[in-house]
Formats: sequence, C-alpha cells, structure tokens
Amino acid sequence: MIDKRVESCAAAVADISHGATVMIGGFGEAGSPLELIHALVDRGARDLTIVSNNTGSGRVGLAALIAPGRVAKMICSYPRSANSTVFPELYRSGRIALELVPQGTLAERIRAGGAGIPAFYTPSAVGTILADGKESRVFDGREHILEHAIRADFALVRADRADRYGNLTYSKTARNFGPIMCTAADCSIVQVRSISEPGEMDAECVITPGIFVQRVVHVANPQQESRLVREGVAYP
Amino acid sequence: MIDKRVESCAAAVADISHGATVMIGGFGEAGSPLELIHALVDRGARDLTIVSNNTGSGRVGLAALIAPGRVAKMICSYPRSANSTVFPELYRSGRIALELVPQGTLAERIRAGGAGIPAFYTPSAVGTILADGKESRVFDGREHILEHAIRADFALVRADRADRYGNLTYSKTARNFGPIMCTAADCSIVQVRSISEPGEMDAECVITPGIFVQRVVHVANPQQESRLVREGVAYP
Amino acid sequence: MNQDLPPVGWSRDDMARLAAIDIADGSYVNLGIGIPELVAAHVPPSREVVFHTENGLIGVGPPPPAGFEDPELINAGKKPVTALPGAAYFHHADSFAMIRGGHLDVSVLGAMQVSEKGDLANWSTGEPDAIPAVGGAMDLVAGVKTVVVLTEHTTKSGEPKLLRRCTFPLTGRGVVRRVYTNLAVVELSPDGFAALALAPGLSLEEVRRWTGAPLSDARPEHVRNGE
Amino acid sequence: MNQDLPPVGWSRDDMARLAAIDIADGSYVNLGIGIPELVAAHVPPSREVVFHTENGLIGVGPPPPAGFEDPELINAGKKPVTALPGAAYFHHADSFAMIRGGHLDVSVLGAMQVSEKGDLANWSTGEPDAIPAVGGAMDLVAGVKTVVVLTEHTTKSGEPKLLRRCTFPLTGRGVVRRVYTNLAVVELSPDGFAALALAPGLSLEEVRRWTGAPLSDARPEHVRNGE
Repeated sequence: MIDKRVESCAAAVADISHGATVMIGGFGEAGSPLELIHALVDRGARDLTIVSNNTGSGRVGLAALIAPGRVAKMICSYPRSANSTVFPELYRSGRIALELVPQGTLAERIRAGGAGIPAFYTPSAVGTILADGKESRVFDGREHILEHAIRADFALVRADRADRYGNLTYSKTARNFGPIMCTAADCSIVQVRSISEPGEMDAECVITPGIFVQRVVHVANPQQESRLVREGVAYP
Repeated sequence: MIDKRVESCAAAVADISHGATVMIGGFGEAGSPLELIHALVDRGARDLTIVSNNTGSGRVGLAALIAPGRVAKMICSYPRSANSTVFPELYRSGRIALELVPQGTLAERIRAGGAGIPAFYTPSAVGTILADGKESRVFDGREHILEHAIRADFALVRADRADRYGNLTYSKTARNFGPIMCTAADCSIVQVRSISEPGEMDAECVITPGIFVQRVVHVANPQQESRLVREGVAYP
Repeated sequence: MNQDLPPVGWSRDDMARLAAIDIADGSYVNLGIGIPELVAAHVPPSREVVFHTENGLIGVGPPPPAGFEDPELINAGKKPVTALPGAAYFHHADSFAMIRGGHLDVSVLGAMQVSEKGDLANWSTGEPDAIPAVGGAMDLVAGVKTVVVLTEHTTKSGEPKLLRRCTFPLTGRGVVRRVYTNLAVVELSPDGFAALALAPGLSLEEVRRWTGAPLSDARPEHVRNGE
Repeated sequence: MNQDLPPVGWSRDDMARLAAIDIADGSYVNLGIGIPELVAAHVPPSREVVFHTENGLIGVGPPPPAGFEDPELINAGKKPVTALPGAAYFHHADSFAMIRGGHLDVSVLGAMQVSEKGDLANWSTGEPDAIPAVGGAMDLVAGVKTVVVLTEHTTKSGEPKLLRRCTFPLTGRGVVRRVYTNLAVVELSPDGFAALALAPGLSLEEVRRWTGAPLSDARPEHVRNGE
C-alpha cells in the first residue's frame, strides 16, 4: 500500500544533509512550512542552498535557519521585507551568497526543473543588470534571455490537505510556490493541516497529484509566523 | 459589467476568417467542441491552420472541417485513429500539410505560447526524424532540441461549466488541451454545458481563470461525436 | 515654507483616481505595492475591473474588516485582502504565465526614476550596501500590455524622478506608457515626456522646474488657452 | 502447421503478467496502447501500482461495466476507463511535465522494432504513404525512468522485431531496458540482448532463430542447467 505519511517533521527531514539544495515554499508567511523549517534547524544541516521567494522575517522560520549561518546561498526574488533583518546582516558582511532572480523567472525556472525542460527563453529582465552575462537571442524581433531550470534535493512545502498518496490541496494564496516546488525536487516533503481518506478529495480539484510528493506530515495547528515575529519569538 | 457570454456558436465564430490559425481542444472526442467546429464549418473560412491533437473521425467535427478542404495545414501529434479517413485521404493526395509534433512537445509549445516563453529545450524526439533540422544543444551531458511556442488567432474549446467572467471547470479527461489552448490564443471561445453565477464555482477549483477566455457559449446538450460516427452522420 | 521644495499638487488619492479613470471597463489589472494599491478604490462604479495579484489570485477584493484578516489571503504587498465572487486561485508559474504571456491589460507600478525613453527604475538604488530585491516588477514590465507609473513627481528632498536617463539600475527599458504624479499626468511620447494634465494651480513652467528632462505640452487646446 | 512460423510461446496475458511482476510496489506507471494495457490486470494483489494516462488522469482504474462508459473518462487508447479513489485529473502540459520531468517510474510500450542498443521504433513504418502518427511515445521514452516493451517476438509473418539495427524510424535511441515477448524476457545489456527467461518448452536456440541479433544467455544457472 502506498502511504507517504511520516510521523513527525523531524523524521521527515532526517536525511537532509550538509550541502543540500532545498526549496522552501511560501510567499511571506503564506504557505511557509514553519514546522518543517524548524525541524531542519534542529537537524543542523549546513552549507545549504535555499530556493525561496523571500528570506524570512524575525527570528523564526527561514530567518531562524539563516541566522546560525546554515545557509550558504539564497536563490530568491525578494530578500528584503518587513521585519527581515537576519538576511541583510549576513549579506552585508559577506557571509551569505545571493542569486537574485525576477519572481516570474524564478517560478518558471522551478516549473521547468519539474517538467524536464533544461532551459527556456524569457523577455523578463532584458536590458537590466540581472541579464548581465546571460545569453540573449531575438525571437520575433524581441530580445530574450536564456534561463536554466532549477532543481533541488528536497522541497519543504505547506499545503492544506493531503491523502496517503500525497495528493494535495492548498488554501487560497498560500498555494503560491508549493505546487511547482513539489515537482522540482527529488524528495518533496509537505506539511498539511488535515489528512483525508483517498477519494475524499475531488479528483477535479487536486492541485498537486501525489506523484510529485514523497512525504506528508500532519501538522494540525501550525504556528503563525507573523504572530511569533510580533511576540519577538526566536527559534529555537 | 464583464459578461463574455455570446448567444450562439455562430456568433462566437463569426470573425474567424480565411487564413486564421485555430487551436481546437479535445483528445479524440473527449473535450472536442463539436458544436463550435460545426459553426466554423458553416462560417466557411478557408486556408485554416488547425492545431489539435487528432484529426477527427467519421464526417463530423474536425473531420467535417477538413473534408471540404478548408484546412491548409494540421499541427498535431496523432492524425491516425479509429474511423479517421478524411485526413488520410487528403494527406495522401497532397491536399493538406502536416506538422507532426510529439504530444508532449505539442502541449509544451502551446503552454509556452500562452506563457510568453518564445522557445525552450526538450529531450523529446532527440535522435529521431522529428528532430531533423532542429537546433540541438547539450545540457547536463544530454542532448536537447530547441522547440518554439505556438500561438493561435482563435481557440475553440469545450469545458463543463463557466461563469460570465469565463472562469472554467472541465469534466474528467475532457480537460486535456483546453486549459493550455485558452492561454495561447488571441481569442478563446469556449462551449460549456452549464453556466454558473459568479461565486458558485469554488475559487480553489477553477481550472481556467476567466482572464484566458474571451467568449463563452452555452451548449446545454452537446452531441456525442462517437455516436454520430456510429450512425454514419456527415456534417452538414 | 521652503522655497526649494516642490508644490504639493494632487493628493495620493487624486493621483489614484486619475489613473483609475484611464483604465477601461473590463480590464485585468495588476497593482504594484504602495501608492498603486490605492487605485482599486477609485474605479468608477460604472466599470468592472478585475485585479490580479501575482502571488496567486485574480478577482482581488477590498481589504477585510479588522478582525477578519486571513494570513493565507494576501496581496503581493503581503497585506490582507478578500476574494470577490468570480475569483480564482493559482500557483506562481500560472500567475506569471498570465503576466509574461500578455494577458493582463494594465500594470500600475511605483517608481524611483523614469526616463524620457520610458525606462523604469523601481527596484534598487544600486548602492553598494543596498539589499537588492526585485520581486515581480521585471516580469510585469516585460509582459503586461500597458505599464503606467504612479509616483510623487520628486523625491522627498525635491530631486526629480522624471529624468533624461535613469541613474539607478533599470527594471525595464522603454516600458512606461504614462506617469501619474502629484504635479502632472505625463505621457511617454516618441519625443519624450509630454504633459497631459497639470495639478490645479500649477503652470507648465512650475512643473518643468521639478522635472529632470524636457516636458512638452500635450494638454488639449482649450485647457492650454485657459491657463 | 507452417514450419516457417515461430512457436506460439506465452499468451498475451502471460506476457503482461511477467511485465507486471517486475513492477515494484508503489510505482507510477504509464501503459501504452495495445498489449501493454493488459498489464494493469496482472499487478500482484500485494502491491499498489498507480497508473497514469497521458490524456490527463493518474489513478486509472479498470474499464467500467458495460453501460457505464463515460466518453469523457478515457485512456490514451481512447477506451473507457474509471478513476480510483485518490485519482487526479490534470491538463496536457501538466501530464507531460510528469512524463518529461522523470516522475513516472515505468513506461510499458508496444514496439515494431527494438535494436540491440535499446533503440525503439514503434510509431511509423516509414513507408511513403503511411500516415505518420507519433502521439506521446517520444515523450515517454525521453522522460520515464524505466522503459520496457511488451510485444510479439516477431511480426505475424515471422520477421524478427529484435534486431541489430531498427529499419523503421526511431521513437528514441538507447531507451529500452527490457523486452517481454511471447518467446522470452530479454534484457538490454551493454553487450546487447540477453535472455532472462524463455517461454515453456523453448530452447535458447529456437528463440535465437526468431531473433534478428545475437542473444546471450542471462538465465539463472539452475534454469540453464535444467534446460
């Protein structure tokens, strides 16, 4: 029987090792897999490359992973946001590398990674410093740059519901990067608020088919990042 | 007020002119917009380029458009199927052109057309005659070929439900090419079995957001292609 | 009153209203973070405009009443919003397929600088210790049919934002169609900046003084004469 | 009985059973049109295998009872199927993202010809008046982790399908891992075809007679000795 449920966040991330590339879902706190990230903090893996739209806020979640210097490199579109102090500090002192990618190009590179497309051309960022050093080519009279797929060893994603096959639905704008990250990692680990029996989820409304998911962890009452930040909580 | 409903199939296709490129949804009869295609037959437009996975069967639907010589060129993956005689006849006598595309490459080229990606690399068809004359390039030690986006002037698609915004849901495997074709045409025309009030469709389960749809036609009781073929019906 | 500071001119809501008036009925629109967010509230009631937020929602509604915020229902500025009847959620690749694929009609963005060629700089000052953060702006200017800018005419200290050439790193080249500032509505013509309207009480000369590039007069004849 | 025709060997169901036994528990599998479709019915009951059809369904179930066919619920062969609990529907670009992206474990395909290098020809005879139709085969062989072939050992007239080199247009180069025929189970080894098992009553020599390339013996020692 196929059953991708894992008993805890700790067990789910137990084989994420030094040097791994890890995609982390979320747009700000919406869809950020806080409990999985904290399990990764506990796990202690170093020299990570993290692919995520932001860099976390306060001293919890992604910021708590970055703070102790576990992340060697961030690939993201927007490392600066409200209450984001951890990344800027490390970046200014040269202790973390940054690959800045336009948000749509980031999404498309991840989607390409999951879809077996090694590279594609895009008009985004043409004529800007983010196109510096990139191959360019004219299609239909317009300049485009070549962008390469991104894949990862692991993806940490938060969804709303799952069944034992790993079929997923999400909640509102917390969907964001989750579905594409699940497709682009060798091992996609998903925390969900609730578990359904197979068949309870409408097959027409499954957003991520289970084939893209390797592990599911039930976190019934996830913490809310903005609340922890407001309260000044630091993890661990 | 946004209201994309059009009163009839005839009105919906009234501006499809000679020489147009038209995407037609469906995988076999599943998702084939039979009533819209018949309206296009009535409309009389010639020299069409049709993008569709198959070439129709019997003498109805896409086959009825091809039979009178209205289609100059087919872009498809599988022009040969049960009860498909119209296309083979015209093809053998040199009266219709064929661009044969692997099904996944066809889907990805359409998706690229809708997503503003002019070209991408794929491993599909490498080493085969369908890669002849195509640019190739090695990524990660493996050969890939460059494929270009496909766009169309019009898309004819069959979905299950729509609202006045053009939001769509589909039925089972009749979804197939519909969602991507809606994104890749300047004007996407969709026939649906039922019309919903805005908000009746769950925003989490909308498959094609209305932004990709220009016209919606209500066809409450669509004909079933295989039945017409069995009964020997020829359109018109 | 400091003589070296520009006049106040239109309020932010005035600017947003002017931008909103130019958005056609039935348009699909993405609003950038900051002043552009005000546009939604000023769409004339006779028109239906659908708002898209790149983090995965089309059919964005007004902010929820206090106490009804949902941290999983936010806009690109990470502020709580609502979803209107007829809304749809989607993932990031699909969201940027909408943007890059040319499906959106209007993108309203903020700006640090706009050049007379329509170049836009709105993501980085390029200073060595700045944390560069680009978000979706480069995708929006590359993909959306019409890109307009909503911004103060100058920086707080009076430096013009409308320039012959941007000095900050660009977001895109030749992408801006129109600029709504507190002093004027300015179109990007083949010959550079052209004023379509001025804030009440201002002369073209006054506005030119706070503009870092030539500004031609494209106001209707009767307005010009009545000046 | 015609001496020039190959032995009957295994039935199609036998072949499908042999292929099914080699599919690991928990695998995601795409079945090609024709004999491969039989594999689904032969998965050992102790295993759970999820079937994908490229026209937009994962979790394909058995055919519906007569009278319960739904023309909108079909497989890639356009035959009516059912959807099991835990199934999901998706569009064609997402379906081939699964295929091309390497998410499927096994693709079971039919074949016209297989070469000793693992080249597969299964879509066209290349004859001038043939209507070429490729479907999803080229995507499947390019993307799925393990590609196996289920086919009669020869054509109806006894021409071998396992050859040194394919003469028909290729579907893919060096893609086939294993071939299940009515006469043998054949692995593609670095040195070419290697027999893993023979149909009951057949000798290696007999099978070699109907094979268009060298066929080495990779059967377990005890089977070989017991021949």
